Amino acid sequence: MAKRILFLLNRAPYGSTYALEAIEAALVAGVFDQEVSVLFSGAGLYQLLSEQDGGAVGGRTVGKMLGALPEYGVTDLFACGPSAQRLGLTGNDLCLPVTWLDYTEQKSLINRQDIITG
Amino acid sequence: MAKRILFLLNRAPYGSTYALEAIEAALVAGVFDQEVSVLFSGAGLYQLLSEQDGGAVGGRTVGKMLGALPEYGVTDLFACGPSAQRLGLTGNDLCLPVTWLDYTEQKSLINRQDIITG
Amino acid sequence: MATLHLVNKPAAWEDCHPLLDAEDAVLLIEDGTYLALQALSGAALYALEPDVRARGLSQRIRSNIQPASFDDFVRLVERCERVVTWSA
Amino acid sequence: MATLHLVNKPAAWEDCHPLLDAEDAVLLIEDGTYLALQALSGAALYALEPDVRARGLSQRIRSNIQPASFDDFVRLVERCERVVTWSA
Amino acid sequence: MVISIAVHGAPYASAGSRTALRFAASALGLGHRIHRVFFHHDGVLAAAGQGVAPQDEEDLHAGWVRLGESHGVELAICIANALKRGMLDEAERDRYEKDAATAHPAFTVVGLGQLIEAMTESDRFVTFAA
Amino acid sequence: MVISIAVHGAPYASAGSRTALRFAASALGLGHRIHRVFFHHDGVLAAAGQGVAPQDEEDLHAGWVRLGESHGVELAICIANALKRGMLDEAERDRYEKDAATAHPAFTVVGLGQLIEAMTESDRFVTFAA
Repeated sequence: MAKRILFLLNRAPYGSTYALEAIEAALVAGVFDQEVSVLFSGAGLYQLLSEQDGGAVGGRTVGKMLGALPEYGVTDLFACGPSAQRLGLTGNDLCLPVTWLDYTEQKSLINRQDIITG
Repeated sequence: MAKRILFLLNRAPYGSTYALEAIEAALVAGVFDQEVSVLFSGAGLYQLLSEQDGGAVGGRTVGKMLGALPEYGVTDLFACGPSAQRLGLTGNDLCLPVTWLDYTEQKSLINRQDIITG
Repeated sequence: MATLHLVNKPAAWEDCHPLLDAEDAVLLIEDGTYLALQALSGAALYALEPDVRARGLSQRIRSNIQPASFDDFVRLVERCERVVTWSA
Repeated sequence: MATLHLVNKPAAWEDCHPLLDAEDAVLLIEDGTYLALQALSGAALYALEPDVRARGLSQRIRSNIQPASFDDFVRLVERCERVVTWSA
Repeated sequence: MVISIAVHGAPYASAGSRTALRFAASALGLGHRIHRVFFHHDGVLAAAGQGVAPQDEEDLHAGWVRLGESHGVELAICIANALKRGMLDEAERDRYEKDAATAHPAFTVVGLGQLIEAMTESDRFVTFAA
Repeated sequence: MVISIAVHGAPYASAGSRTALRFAASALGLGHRIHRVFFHHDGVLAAAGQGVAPQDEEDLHAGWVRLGESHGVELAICIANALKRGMLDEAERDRYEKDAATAHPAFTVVGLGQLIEAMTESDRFVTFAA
């Protein structure tokens, strides 16, 4: 029986490799037959910024890695609307299409999950 | 020629060993013949809370380690007044006497230093 | 209880708080226990007792926050359907 | 210049900002470069260019913030009398 | 209940590794089964077999080893995260021609698939953040 | 100018180790002398000689070793912080009867006094936080 697994990504990329290593885990989750979704929240929204170039700091480009999520079967990509507003970001700033959720919608997303991790 | 060295301690104790390891460095600085001072700021003020018991999480008690600073010749202990106000702390909450500084006084403390580290 | 929220840093409260349901539980752990000095609300509130004691907070925590042992922590995990961890 | 302030996380601005002198310099590095999206003031403002570029901020940083190479970083350290590092 | 645990932080830079260890011990004491402890990110550093704990601080690494050995709990370190941080078992030491295995043998080096498997095979999954 | 540097963060959990390395290289290129790089807290993990960097990520450890060896820069790891994190040179390996030295020989294990000495002997001291 497939489990509903939510990856809650709320760390900025590049300042540490946490974001990158969490995305690797989400990609692997995608190839298992689970119902995987991702919620970008807080500084995690910066993972989605367009025009990233990880090579400038000697590593991979996080935005590009996120682009592989749909190929791995992870198509439910959500982002926290209030976080975006606080950071001054809109969908035009992002390198991937996401579904914006307000707090009520995020609560119901959380309440549908079996597992939530970061 | 003695240098003026300021340890800027702004991390909470116990959540990591950073605070403890920074205090060890300040103690060593005290035995060198330098002009060492310490400024507690932000969450670093929690290092000074009375009634700590590091044994409850398997380690040393940070407040007790700070008590050794004067024995090591580090007697200039300053704390950020606005931080205390923000955290709801007063001198009565602390295990050591400190000199409270407002922002203007902290600026002039910084401007007197040769070295500032954390 | 629906969801157990673990909060391990004060700054994480900002992200956690808007997503609390009334039937949820919050367990403050590690540096998150400093939040027990503040007026919090939104769910049943607990603070991990050894972390509270280490930091000198035992006499200082707000009365609406209940101390929890590690055994209590396990029981909260049993009783809730899922656990979400908030960090800075 | 008096003091060079290194800021490596957005949350550190809150601690750094009240202690800026007009003759100081601030260099935003690492995740601190996200602050370059905001209206900052208080000192001469720089942002480390490779960190800006990695994060996709090159076209987004405010006009009062100057990009700085690592060589510029070294020159700021030369010109200032001391360096203070602000982290979360 | 079947519980699995993720540990994200390094033993000293984060309190999470210790909190996770105490939680796991209590869960076992209350009759639950720990299916797997998955060490992710800097969490893999708990496996460091060469560490020398200070006399007045708890030896966390030893605590994990004891938990693994006395209760048969699987201590799994993420291979990708472990390799770049220099945590190698004997097989990886040989593969990469390094001079030493650094991970204590109580820990097993596994792929990220084992993180997902831990989620699917457990009733609860608890993440201890850095 | 004589510059010393403190590195507080682990290579992967913090960007500071890489920023410090690039800063040091630029300082040398501009004719300054680096008196000492002092690895403190999790910064000591930069010395890990068994690390295997991913192919698509820069090998920071190798970068530090190159800087030390090609420019004679002293790479000093704090003994107290290194021991508990399992970073041992050959002398500490023997003293604590461990099976392997984990710190690359380009790094020297020193006491905290060398941190203070670096401050007193340098014109500038730059801390790279975690």
